[in-house]
Amino acid sequence: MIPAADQVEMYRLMLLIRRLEERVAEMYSEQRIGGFTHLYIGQEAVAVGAITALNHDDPVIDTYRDHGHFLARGGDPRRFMAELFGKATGICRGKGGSMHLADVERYFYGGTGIVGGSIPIAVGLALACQYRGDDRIVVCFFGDGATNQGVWHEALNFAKLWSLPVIFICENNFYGIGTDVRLSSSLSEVHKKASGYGMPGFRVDGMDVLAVRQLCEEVVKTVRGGAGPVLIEAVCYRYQGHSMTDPGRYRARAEEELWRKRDPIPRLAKSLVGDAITTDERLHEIEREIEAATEDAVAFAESSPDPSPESLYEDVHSERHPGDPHA
Amino acid sequence: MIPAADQVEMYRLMLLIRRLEERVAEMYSEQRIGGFTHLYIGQEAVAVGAITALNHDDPVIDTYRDHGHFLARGGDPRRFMAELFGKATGICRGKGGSMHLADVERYFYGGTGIVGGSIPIAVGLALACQYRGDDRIVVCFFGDGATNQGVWHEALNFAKLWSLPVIFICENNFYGIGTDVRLSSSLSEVHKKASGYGMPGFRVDGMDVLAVRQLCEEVVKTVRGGAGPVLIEAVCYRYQGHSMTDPGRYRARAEEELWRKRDPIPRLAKSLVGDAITTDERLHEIEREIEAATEDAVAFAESSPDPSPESLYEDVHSERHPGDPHA
Amino acid sequence: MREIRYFEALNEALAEEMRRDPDVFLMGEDIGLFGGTFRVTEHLLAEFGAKRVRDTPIAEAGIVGLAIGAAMGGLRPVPELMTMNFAIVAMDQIINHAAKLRYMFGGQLRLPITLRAAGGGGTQKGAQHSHSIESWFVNSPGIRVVIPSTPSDAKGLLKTSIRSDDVVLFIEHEMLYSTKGAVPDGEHLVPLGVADVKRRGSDVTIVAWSKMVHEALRAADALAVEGIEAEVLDPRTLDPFDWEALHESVARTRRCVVAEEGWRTVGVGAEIAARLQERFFYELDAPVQRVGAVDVPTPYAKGLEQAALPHADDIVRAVLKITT
Amino acid sequence: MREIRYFEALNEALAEEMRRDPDVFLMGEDIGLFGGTFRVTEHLLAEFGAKRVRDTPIAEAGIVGLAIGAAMGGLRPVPELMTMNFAIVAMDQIINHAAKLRYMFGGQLRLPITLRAAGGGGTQKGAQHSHSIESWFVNSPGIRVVIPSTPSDAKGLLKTSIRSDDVVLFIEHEMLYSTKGAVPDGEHLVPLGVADVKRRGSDVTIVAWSKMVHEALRAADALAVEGIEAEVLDPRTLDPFDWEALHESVARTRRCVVAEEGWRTVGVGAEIAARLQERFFYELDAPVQRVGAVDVPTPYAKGLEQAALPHADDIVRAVLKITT
Ligand SMILES: Cc1ncc(C[n+]2csc(CCOP(=O)(O)OP(=O)(O)O)c2C)c(N)n1
Ligand SMILES: Cc1ncc(C[n+]2csc(CCOP(=O)(O)OP(=O)(O)O)c2C)c(N)n1
Ligand SMILES: [Mg+2]
Ligand SMILES: [Mg+2]
Repeated sequence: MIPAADQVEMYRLMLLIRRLEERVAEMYSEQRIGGFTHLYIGQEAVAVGAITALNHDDPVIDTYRDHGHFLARGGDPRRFMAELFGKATGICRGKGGSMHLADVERYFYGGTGIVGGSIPIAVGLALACQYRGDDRIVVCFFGDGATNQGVWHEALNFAKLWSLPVIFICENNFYGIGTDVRLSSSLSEVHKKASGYGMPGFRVDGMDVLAVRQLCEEVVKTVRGGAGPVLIEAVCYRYQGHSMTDPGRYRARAEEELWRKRDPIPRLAKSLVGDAITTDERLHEIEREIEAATEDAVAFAESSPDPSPESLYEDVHSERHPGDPHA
Repeated sequence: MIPAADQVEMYRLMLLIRRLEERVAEMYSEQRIGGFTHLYIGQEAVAVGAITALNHDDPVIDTYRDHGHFLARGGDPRRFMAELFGKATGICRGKGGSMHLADVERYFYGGTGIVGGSIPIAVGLALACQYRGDDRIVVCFFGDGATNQGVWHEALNFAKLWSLPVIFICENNFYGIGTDVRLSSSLSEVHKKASGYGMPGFRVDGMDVLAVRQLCEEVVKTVRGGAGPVLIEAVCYRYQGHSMTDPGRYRARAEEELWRKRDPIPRLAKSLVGDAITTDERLHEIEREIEAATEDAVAFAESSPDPSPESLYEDVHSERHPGDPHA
Repeated sequence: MREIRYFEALNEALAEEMRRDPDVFLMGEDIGLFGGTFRVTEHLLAEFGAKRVRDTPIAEAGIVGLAIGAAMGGLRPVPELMTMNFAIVAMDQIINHAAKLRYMFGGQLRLPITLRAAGGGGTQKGAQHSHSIESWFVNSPGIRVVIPSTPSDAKGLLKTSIRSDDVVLFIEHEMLYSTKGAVPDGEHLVPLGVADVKRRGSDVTIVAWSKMVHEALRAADALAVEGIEAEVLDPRTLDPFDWEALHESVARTRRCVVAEEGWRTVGVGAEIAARLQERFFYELDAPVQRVGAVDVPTPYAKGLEQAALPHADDIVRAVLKITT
Repeated sequence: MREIRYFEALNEALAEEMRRDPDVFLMGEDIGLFGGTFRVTEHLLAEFGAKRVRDTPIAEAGIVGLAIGAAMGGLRPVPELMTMNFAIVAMDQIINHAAKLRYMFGGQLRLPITLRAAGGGGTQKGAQHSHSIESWFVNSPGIRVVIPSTPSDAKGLLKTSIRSDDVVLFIEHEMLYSTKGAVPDGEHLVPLGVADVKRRGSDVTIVAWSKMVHEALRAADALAVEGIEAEVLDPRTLDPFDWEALHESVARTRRCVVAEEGWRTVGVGAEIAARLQERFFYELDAPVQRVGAVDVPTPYAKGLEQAALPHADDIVRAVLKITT
């Protein structure tokens, strides 16, 4: 049974992600945010259920659809929004943007833009944990589409071969941009792909934050115990287009409606109140706090300075040598 | 039951490969052949069993360990040896060498040097067959080590997804250079990896040419019939080092001895004579014919001219345009 | 002449070549049902069906590998890699297979493959999504590099590329897709290896391709105000490269600026400058100038990104440096 | 000073750095039980165990990706890619991840990774196994490119690279492994970004790296007979590049030839020539000459391969062209 306080916190995190992203969408339309911006709305239960099952120092690594994981990890909404605004106060000094949120102090190793690219890196993080003999484990998020990339295969093989402490979490939202998973994967029930590595694979309802949390707690225990890697398929749905510029014509409205009925946030709210874990009032209070935090984040981002011109040349390397330009 | 004439022909092909490669090894030591040269000795039953189960126009594609498959496909021993000698009369005009034997007239699309690299290409050949609606099927050979490469995964997924007529034949000789398959594959029984694609996987004794032929005939039938791709693991052993420069210290002598007792050539000879399919005399005659053919190939290669200096600039493209150098 | 957009011109080229030759087919991520990330393949699924407009998994090495095999098998594949950034994932199939197989098999094969991808930055997509790495492919023999700047060139060159029996890397530009230009009606083919003078001038030659042609034209307008007449030469294909046209132009102008969107260090501009100093050592009035991206990964923030990428004003500055 | 071979020098560097820092570890294909394809990792498994000398599957993208993650996790990986040919398979992890993550995360990370690989041709390994593609990596910001020509430089630069907190591509050469040279006893470090004059001379500067340094020295010997004193400058690292040393040399000699094993078109030599004509437009007595591989995939046949690759006599010819 998940402690009451944790459940309420999970509600808060999901709502924080939702509200912040709604503002992101507005800001994007107003062209205050640019580039590629991929919303996580609809999938919040996966990030929150999984990440709250971890210790604070368990490394997490991610794709471009990274707002939810960044925030679930406790990332600062102000520095989040400032990054999307491309400001010097952004978590990556304005160099990363929406797709490349990293918060190394919180062991969040970032969003990466190449589909599949972060998966072997996750395994390398797990290797570092095993090498050092600490009992940390790594969680790696990616989409259904990523499981067809070559590096996914290489990474899963390495992880199993060396029995590394890593949990691969595939957020199967049924589409890679506009392509149905059945048109991209010979096994569209992604967890079954684990069999090709002799690895356990599980499927969970990714619209049910408590179910995700429950499964992750169990899996975290076995992985931390040294049982080797696990693949989890969290079945979920993104409510928005693939990125802000996607009209999403490839999905049937009826399908979308069906999944909207399964929205993880009202669903948790209902059980929180129904099971008397908390009250309606507390939930409203949380809503108000989040609204304030959202406004604050936007105000912070707006009033922050642009990156300095010199910062263009910084951060390429950590060391300088003779012969370096811009010396 | 495999026709008697076919069985004798399979014997001839295996022995041809064996004898020619023995000469290749000599020629390599005498520095008449250079570069990387990977002998197939020990594995002959796989190439011969599989390729003789095909129609002459079924495309075949291969790795750098390609002598056996080239010859089993009916490639000319003269042009084979001349290629290894780097002569103008070589099958690739001296540009390919041991690793890159191709014979497009015989639908043999060559040896390639990048582990795993030819596997998606095989799938593309199968796509061409399906696209044209002919009933040809493709066979693709590769090693145990190759199954951990990303493109292997991508290729198998594509093949199954589009139900393409391709047979993936993994020659599991237990080593990738000096690395034991158990140290490289989380599933070292390679045929089990097919489960990750919902594809049938079979294991066969790759030291028994009749067994290989039998299984391949069955699989060829289903694949030609449109049942989609299949993975075959042929368990075998290479008797020599990985390449001509490998002293092979990583293998136990006892293990090598064990496999030498299973040599596919005497094994077939025994059953051919024992089952009265042919006579000892006929086998000796074959042996003599092959010896003559081998000598002839070497003589041809020796007496052939070097490639012309101009040929360096040829074959980069098939068309010339304004602006091309060496015009 | 009618004016259409760059993406429409490409779309026409694909449709016409597919109608002309049943062996031409497309494969790539989201090119079918989705209609193509940049609308280049819009409506083609409806006209040609799923056999010839194939949505693929996200597996770029696989896509290129399949294209190679299909070409071996007699087809004429036109794979799309969505963007040049993902060509990097498929680098081994492109460079070590597509570009080399014909040569290493002694000419036994033809590989009629046109590999399309969108290059370039400028829309805040950050470090992993803003590549202009044509220099790597120009360095590698065995692959043609075609990189059109206008709708007309885009259409004419794509049709020629598809009909070519060789491997062509066809690099489009994300920021050019919506640009408009005159495109001839009917059959329109542009040969490979023939540069196009996009503006005549006598004082300096600006060599530029892809989006940088437009920056160069803007620069030329600004320079004209100062009384400097710049010639803008668009090679249109980088392999083959029309050295003759470049030599002819520089022989007249005796001054040259190369402008590319890729990183300056070891860009294609370096090759052009190196060749020109070899060829025109005594004729040049000034050193060849190179304009390119600052040698840092492309940052996200708009101001930083704009500072990293080259623009018309950088070209103007480079020209002024050698003309005044 | 004692003389040891290039591969032994590298082996010493690895052993010393592994003894010095328990976070240094190796991973790669056949580096452990097999002892390394080129013997560079010989005996290290015995001394350091399988935890620190890790045999891997044949999965280069995975190897580099794991190294990146391990570096994020605080380790100091020294992955081996066996040869540069296979770096092409891992290109996305190298260029789009290793070289960019620090920048795109605003400097939050250090990635102390030294990626070793053997480059070069010359032993008839054919088109897919003979690459000298350092130019691609020099084009890409975010990754150091170290390319030693002697046992001493190999040892000193490898130790410095391993201690560096940045991503280093360390390119060895297949044909140098068995060459011998003096290597100092005890701690021996060579800084990045500092060129080395391998031979003094006043008439022409020959810039060369890796195996081409030896071709250049042979060329210099031949030229000396003709009364031409060539200076041979080995940059040793191509990123950072010691422009100052090059400028100093060329200011004296007023003539320069660049010799590289990579394809000539858009090689690193193009960058050097382009910079020198910018910098020394009025000082140079002759155009900068470039020697490099013929722009074709490397053929197998010995005669053809030798004709494709650059040699001392090509350098001599290039020097004579600008000195007589
Ligand atoms: C290697 C690569 N190929 C293509 C793309 C373009 N792209 C970005 S997201 C995406 C779809 C990914 O789908 P999935 O893995 O299911 O994740 P989701 O977006 O559904 O979260 C594609 C094709 C990319 N970023 N990287
Ligand atoms: C991508 C790539 N990585 C590494 C190599 C070097 N290499 C050549 S053969 C080989 C082993 C391959 O083993 P396996 O696939 O089992 O085939 P086998 O040699 O046993 O037939 C390796 C690592 C290569 N050629 N290509
Ligand atoms: Mg998805
Ligand atoms: Mg093997």
